[in-house]
Amino acid sequence: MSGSPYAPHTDAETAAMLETIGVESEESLFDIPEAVAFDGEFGIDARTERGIRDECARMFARNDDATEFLGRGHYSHYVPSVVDHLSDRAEFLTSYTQYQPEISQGFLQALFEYQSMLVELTGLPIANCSMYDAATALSEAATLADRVRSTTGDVVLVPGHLREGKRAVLENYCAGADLTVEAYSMDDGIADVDALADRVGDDVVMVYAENPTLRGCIEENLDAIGEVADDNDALFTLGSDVVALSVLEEPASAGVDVVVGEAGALGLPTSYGMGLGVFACREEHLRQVPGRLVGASEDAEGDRAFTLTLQTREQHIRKERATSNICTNQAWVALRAAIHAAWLGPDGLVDLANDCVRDAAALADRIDDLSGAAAPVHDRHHFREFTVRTDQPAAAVADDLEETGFLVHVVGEHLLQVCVTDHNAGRADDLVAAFGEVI
Amino acid sequence: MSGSPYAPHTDAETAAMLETIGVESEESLFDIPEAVAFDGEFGIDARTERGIRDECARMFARNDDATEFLGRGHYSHYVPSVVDHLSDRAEFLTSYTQYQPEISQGFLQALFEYQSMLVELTGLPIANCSMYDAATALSEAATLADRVRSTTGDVVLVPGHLREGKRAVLENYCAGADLTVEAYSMDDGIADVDALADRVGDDVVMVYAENPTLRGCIEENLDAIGEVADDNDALFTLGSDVVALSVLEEPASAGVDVVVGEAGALGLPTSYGMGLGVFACREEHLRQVPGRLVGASEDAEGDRAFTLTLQTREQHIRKERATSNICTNQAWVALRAAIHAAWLGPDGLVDLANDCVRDAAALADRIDDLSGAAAPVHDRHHFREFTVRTDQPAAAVADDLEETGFLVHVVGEHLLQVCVTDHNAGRADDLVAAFGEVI
Amino acid sequence: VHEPLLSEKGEETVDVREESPLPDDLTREELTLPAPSEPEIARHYTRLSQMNWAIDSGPYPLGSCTMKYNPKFTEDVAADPNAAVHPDRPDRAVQGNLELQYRLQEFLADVGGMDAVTLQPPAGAAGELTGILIAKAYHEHHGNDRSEVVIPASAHGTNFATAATAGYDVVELPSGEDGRVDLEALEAAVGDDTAALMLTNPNTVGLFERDITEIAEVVHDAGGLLYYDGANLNALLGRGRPGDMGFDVMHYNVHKTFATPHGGGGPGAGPVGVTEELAEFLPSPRVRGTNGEKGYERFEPAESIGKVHGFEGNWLVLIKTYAYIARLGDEGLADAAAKAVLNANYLAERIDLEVPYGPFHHEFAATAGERDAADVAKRMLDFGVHPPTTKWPEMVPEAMLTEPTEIEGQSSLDDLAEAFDLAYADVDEALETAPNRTAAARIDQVGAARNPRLSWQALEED
Amino acid sequence: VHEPLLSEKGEETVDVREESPLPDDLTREELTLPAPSEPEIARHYTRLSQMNWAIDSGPYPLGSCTMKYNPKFTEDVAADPNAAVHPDRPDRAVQGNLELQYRLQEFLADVGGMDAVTLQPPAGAAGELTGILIAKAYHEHHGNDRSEVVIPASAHGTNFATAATAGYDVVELPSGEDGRVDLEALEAAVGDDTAALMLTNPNTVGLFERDITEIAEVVHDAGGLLYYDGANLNALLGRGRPGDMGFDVMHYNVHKTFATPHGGGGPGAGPVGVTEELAEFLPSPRVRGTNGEKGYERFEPAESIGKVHGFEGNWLVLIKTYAYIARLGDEGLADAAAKAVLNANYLAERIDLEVPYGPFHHEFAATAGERDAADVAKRMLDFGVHPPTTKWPEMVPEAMLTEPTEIEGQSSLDDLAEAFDLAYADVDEALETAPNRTAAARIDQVGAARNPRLSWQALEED
Repeated sequence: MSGSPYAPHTDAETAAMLETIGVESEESLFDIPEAVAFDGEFGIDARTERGIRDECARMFARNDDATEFLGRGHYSHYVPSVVDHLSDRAEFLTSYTQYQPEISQGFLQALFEYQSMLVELTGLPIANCSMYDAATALSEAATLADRVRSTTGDVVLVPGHLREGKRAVLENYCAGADLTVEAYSMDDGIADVDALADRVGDDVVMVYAENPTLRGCIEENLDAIGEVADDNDALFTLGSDVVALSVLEEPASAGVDVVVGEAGALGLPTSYGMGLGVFACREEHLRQVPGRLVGASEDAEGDRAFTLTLQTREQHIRKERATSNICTNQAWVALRAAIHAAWLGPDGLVDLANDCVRDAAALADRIDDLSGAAAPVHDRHHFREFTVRTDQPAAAVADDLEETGFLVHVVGEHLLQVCVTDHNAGRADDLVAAFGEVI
Repeated sequence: MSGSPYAPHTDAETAAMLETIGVESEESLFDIPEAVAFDGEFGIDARTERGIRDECARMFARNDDATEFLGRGHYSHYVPSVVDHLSDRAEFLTSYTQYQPEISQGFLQALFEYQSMLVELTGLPIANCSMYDAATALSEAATLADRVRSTTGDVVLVPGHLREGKRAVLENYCAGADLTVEAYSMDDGIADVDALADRVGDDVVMVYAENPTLRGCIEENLDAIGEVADDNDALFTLGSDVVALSVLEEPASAGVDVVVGEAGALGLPTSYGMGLGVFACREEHLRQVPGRLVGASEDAEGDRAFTLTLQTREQHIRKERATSNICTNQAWVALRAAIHAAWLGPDGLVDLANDCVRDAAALADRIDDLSGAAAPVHDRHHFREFTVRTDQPAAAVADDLEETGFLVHVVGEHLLQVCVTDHNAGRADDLVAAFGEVI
Repeated sequence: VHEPLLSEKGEETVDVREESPLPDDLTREELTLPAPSEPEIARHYTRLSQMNWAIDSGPYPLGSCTMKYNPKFTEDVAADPNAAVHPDRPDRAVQGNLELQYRLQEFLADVGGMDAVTLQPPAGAAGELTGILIAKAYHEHHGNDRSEVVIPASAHGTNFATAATAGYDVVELPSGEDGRVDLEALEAAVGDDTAALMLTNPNTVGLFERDITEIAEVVHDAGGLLYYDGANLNALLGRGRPGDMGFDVMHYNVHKTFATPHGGGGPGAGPVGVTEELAEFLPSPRVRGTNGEKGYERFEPAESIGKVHGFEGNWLVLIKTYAYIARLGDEGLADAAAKAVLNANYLAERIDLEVPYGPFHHEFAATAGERDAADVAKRMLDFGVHPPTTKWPEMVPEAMLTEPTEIEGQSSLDDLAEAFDLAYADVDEALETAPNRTAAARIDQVGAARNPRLSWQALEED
Repeated sequence: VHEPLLSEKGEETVDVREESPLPDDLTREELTLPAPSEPEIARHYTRLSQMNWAIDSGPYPLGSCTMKYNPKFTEDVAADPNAAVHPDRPDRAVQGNLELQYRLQEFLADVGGMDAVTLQPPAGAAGELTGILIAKAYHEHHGNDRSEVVIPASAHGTNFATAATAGYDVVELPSGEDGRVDLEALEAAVGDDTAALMLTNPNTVGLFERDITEIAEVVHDAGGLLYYDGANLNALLGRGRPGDMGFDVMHYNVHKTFATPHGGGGPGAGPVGVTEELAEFLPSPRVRGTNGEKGYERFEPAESIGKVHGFEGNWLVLIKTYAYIARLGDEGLADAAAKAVLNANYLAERIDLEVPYGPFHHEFAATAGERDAADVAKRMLDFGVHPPTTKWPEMVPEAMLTEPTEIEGQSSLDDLAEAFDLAYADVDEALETAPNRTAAARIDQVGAARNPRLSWQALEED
């Protein structure tokens, strides 16, 4: 096996093709000056298919076999088999962007349906068909704010509890737009609205809030935050996720202008942080939306048909004046999320979300019963996760828990964070027991 | 969730449907007398999809994590991913028998191609599109012999080395046809042709041989066996498998009338004995073939099209005069074998088969070098497997090997059998080392 | 829509002897087969698949075939590499598989009202043969030499073929006027030579044999055994159990009742259940709990008929069976039967075709009357559904045996009814030239049988 | 062929507050969404899939998109449950993932001739942004305030948008007469304000920038950095490395060059490689071997630009990338490039359309001349292939940018050529009304944009 296993050419075929072209060899087709030609080897040994499967299986087996009670922005729930089986169909998986809609109706309709689900979940009339993840979606909201807000301001206000990595991404996008990121303070796990109101002024182009917050608290002041933003002509952007949106206050009714966040909590297994960025907004910002949009139209026979639309916003047409540089996105993940949502149905989604509230409360209660730990630290309603105050140093407690096979976040000197979902709820008893042992 | 998760009926829909029918309840549609109605419970608790996946994963994890050097009729080789991905396409997997060929051209063509591959491998012009496994295929060959041979005989001659389970199946089918099964003796792992010639007479309807034999020996006397059978008007049936057939003497040229055996060595992983029975034969027996046949024809537009054919042989038309009672078969496994064979191509198939010869010889040599063991026991060429004579009791040696994580067959008081394929060849060194330790 | 044969995309010939480590007289000279690249393989089979109807395409109401949705998760369960082991492992090294086998035996015994179960038969017909061989062994064990098996005329062809394979003479029992077994005819048919009566219940037009208690009495009084053909068990789940009705032995079609995929014709599995009295005749090995320790072991029943499959049957199918039953549980199984019966009755009510017998359960045989049922079926293809089984059973003239199963909803059944009615009402010419909207037009099946070309080699010779 | 929307198959409304453990003011009132059964879901998406072209359907020669076959086994490798872990695991609990990340960084560095690699960018455009942010950080670190990025007119739209996103002014460089960079124009364009030149090589019509050494000199002399857009790297594998040509920073499109599936538009991944000099600016974290012990650890580069993705990027895609590169190895990678170039040249030779520039490598821009390239493309759909990219780049009038990749064989290329020629030679009317043989006829894209209806809710309001 000396060539690519996926190039079908026999030697005879190659020779015939070279003859047709009128050259002697494949080499002579390359127009690369000697000085910069590469004639070395990478040193990469070809493996067999089986060899790679074994090799990677051995590698991944080196990850500890631990039960994760981890969240803080990367969440997943049980993904039904039907999601894999349908999204893995080659017509979906091995297709590309729908530049020729006449032979791409299947994926276009699936993305149109995904957009529609997001419209229902957010209450906003426009949803695109994906961003990379929550962090980049938030960043694109900031640049949108910069484009659409008449205010002279350049400040993006974010919650004091904001995942560091998300802020780092936001800052990278903001720098290019000459925006600066500033945090507002929190009040026991949720936004301190008074402090926020004091801070917001002409210099603020966007107010960002999260629901639930990074600490797992359900935000109680959405409407108030919306009013503060609106009063100051700042864009109000909310970060959430598709499961939380199934039961929490509808963003549109709280005055939210843009919803960003994660839809990868549906359709994706835990995947080392890989995500599916949500981007939904009000009608008035339609022509400023980043990313792809699928619209309904008609074909020449008068039948309903779908197509990518408003492409003049995009980089391949508008170049440096595009609403974003995004091209390749997370379309296939959106397909998976849509299948998962369809499988759950509204009943299943609401049940799943209610469990996120109940299981977190129950687990916090039980940890609270242990001496040496208090939970939840914040006197709020929680979604999936909550913080725990430990008498002992949190890092030491986490290390000890890891020894017994459980992983939790360390978020302060005496502060842990615990996330419970359908993946690990069955091990909650064992976690409590382990906590009892180590604190 | 009180009903079937796969029945879509809402309560309102059920009510509307009952009204259309004009009955009050689902119960009233059942016409089962009280006396035999079941109103109890099975006691089976419904699980969630996830619950069953976890439960079964836990169950299967109870199988020892051992390296198998096992063969003796159930063989497998590395199955490339493309086999799973293509055969799992719902249009294949969730379809049924091609009673309506106009909307079943895909599977029909795939089976036609499978038949064609078997024709090439056996050299015989007719191959059906599957039997259950090698044992039932052999049994069907015996009943075919009974139907087509004018001899008054009722004896089916089989090799002295024949897997017990295969013989047990054969005897069950033979009993119904008033045939009796009798073994001929072996000569150092292959057929004793002289003894066979002495035995064959008017009373024999079929002579069965295997290549390779149960002991893994390559049969050296195929032509001679064929002559003996032919001289006595007995059907000559050969058992083999698709990988062996890629390099071993072509059955048709050795005078074989029927080839049976396993095609599951391609396309199927090791699967606890699940198989794919081969059935190929001469043109003259076409109308006596058991099972399904796909033929080429034309549609009304004059285009080539495929269809099930010669169905008058089958049970749904011919009833008790059918050539077999088989209905549901192994069609999907045949599809998998065909994909696997296409992926290997003739080069890959021959390479794989040559490895089966070389690896067995090499491993036997190395075991032979150990004191306390002799291999191969038979002075023959081997395919995949061979026997080992141990000074110590074989069962004790096998037990000790099992302790170290290796499984081999015990086939005699001081006799082990070892099968080496691409699955375990990488562990051959370790097996030899373990052998060295325990003998 | 036409996809070339793999052979037409290019074959390669390998000189086998050049590289072979074997002497020439033990090897073939050469091997000629297609040698497509992996991308070509992917495209070939992807295109072929798109030319094939399946349950995931739409309604597939083949009467007697029980084409249900095959839950995807069962595929994932069966793909567990830990379950992919060799059948010759010693018991202690294969406790996981034995446990699943044991549990599935128990599930099936519960569902059928039977005492003992074997999982070995690899298909329904193999299950039938197993059951009849058990009956035969039972009679022989008790010194009875019985030569006949009685089978209703409306039974599946496999019943007849199975009895013949087992060496029995078949006594065909004509249907009674109501479409069921006629007790008087039965009494006339059974006697000292009767080894067994094979019965499908509900029968092949969906009618429950109301006189089942009397039928059992007649057969048992004559010293015969009562065999239950499990093809229609989906209608009875949670409502009736063969064991409670007097059946002595039965098979289960797991690819029908328990939704394992039909795979274009197989593999399925045909486990067999028997009463305590017959348990000692079951195939070998069976699986039981070990005494004392927590574990499982194989054992050979005392008077075992031996084997009906080289190893343990269609293992991958059995895993899916277990997963399906565990998913549904008591209530799900009972609801599947209820909805299957509801759907059949609703659909029959909605179509213009007459349905001569009733009350039927999970399936019904409509009659195409003056029409040719096969033509009506071909025309139905043009309306985007798979037609029912045609021209069988013969007790209904121009029968269209229809089994929608529980997985169709009301609107899907309405679509199906519309296809029935449109095709049935169409003009003769349209029927005779149908289908017209499918990838292939009507295929010449007579010509295929007259001039059999069963391989690409045969096509090349043409 | 028409499949109803999920919403048209029946929606359900749930009263959220009824069951919620939360106070009413924190919850929404109700949620209305489709509630299909699993069989309905399976059919819906199976049918939708059948209405969609893919690489497994046939040729997909979209220029600049590198639509190769996606090896199936890479999916299985990525599906390993042991790899499905949370990104916040401490290093010691996630050694397997770190090892793969480390090895893939090394593979990519080798292939690109770069010294250090980050895997974090989740797409090609994200890789561009990462690279330009690194350039920016580099200049800032050295106290230089540079405001411009120079980009050839023929470059991908993402280059322009990326530069703007990073806050740079774009200086567009017109193409030279030979379709390549004009050195004089370049010299005129670069200067003290030049942060970087972004270059695609071979460029977007497949031409290698022969003067690359001089180009690098001009840019470096001006104090700028040279950025390599990896979209066309497939043409160079084993023949040339950006690092050897003077590029300072580059991104890799793994879904192009390394055959991870395009997934209907994504996810892809856009790792970035840099020279030693720029390594300290790479995003955080990177992965390295631990000192002493055999293991791996994450670390933050000294002057890191921070992050460009919330976590570790598109992990599942990165696994497939590793598997693909390991499968091909040195010789396979070099052969992929050779066959990709062979195929493009063969196809160009076979078609009737003129190809204005050359010698091209893995792709070429034919011109439809007097024809409308988009119409010719629509007509090609009728001949069963996917057409090339149309009307871009603008340097070729009515361009049809064609990239067959290495996976097509001669007969497949011949089919493609025939489709080109038939469409190109067709009458105007046929072109304007094409396609006619596809599931949907030509779709009104202008109307879609004029009256945007982007959800089923919008359709219902209509």
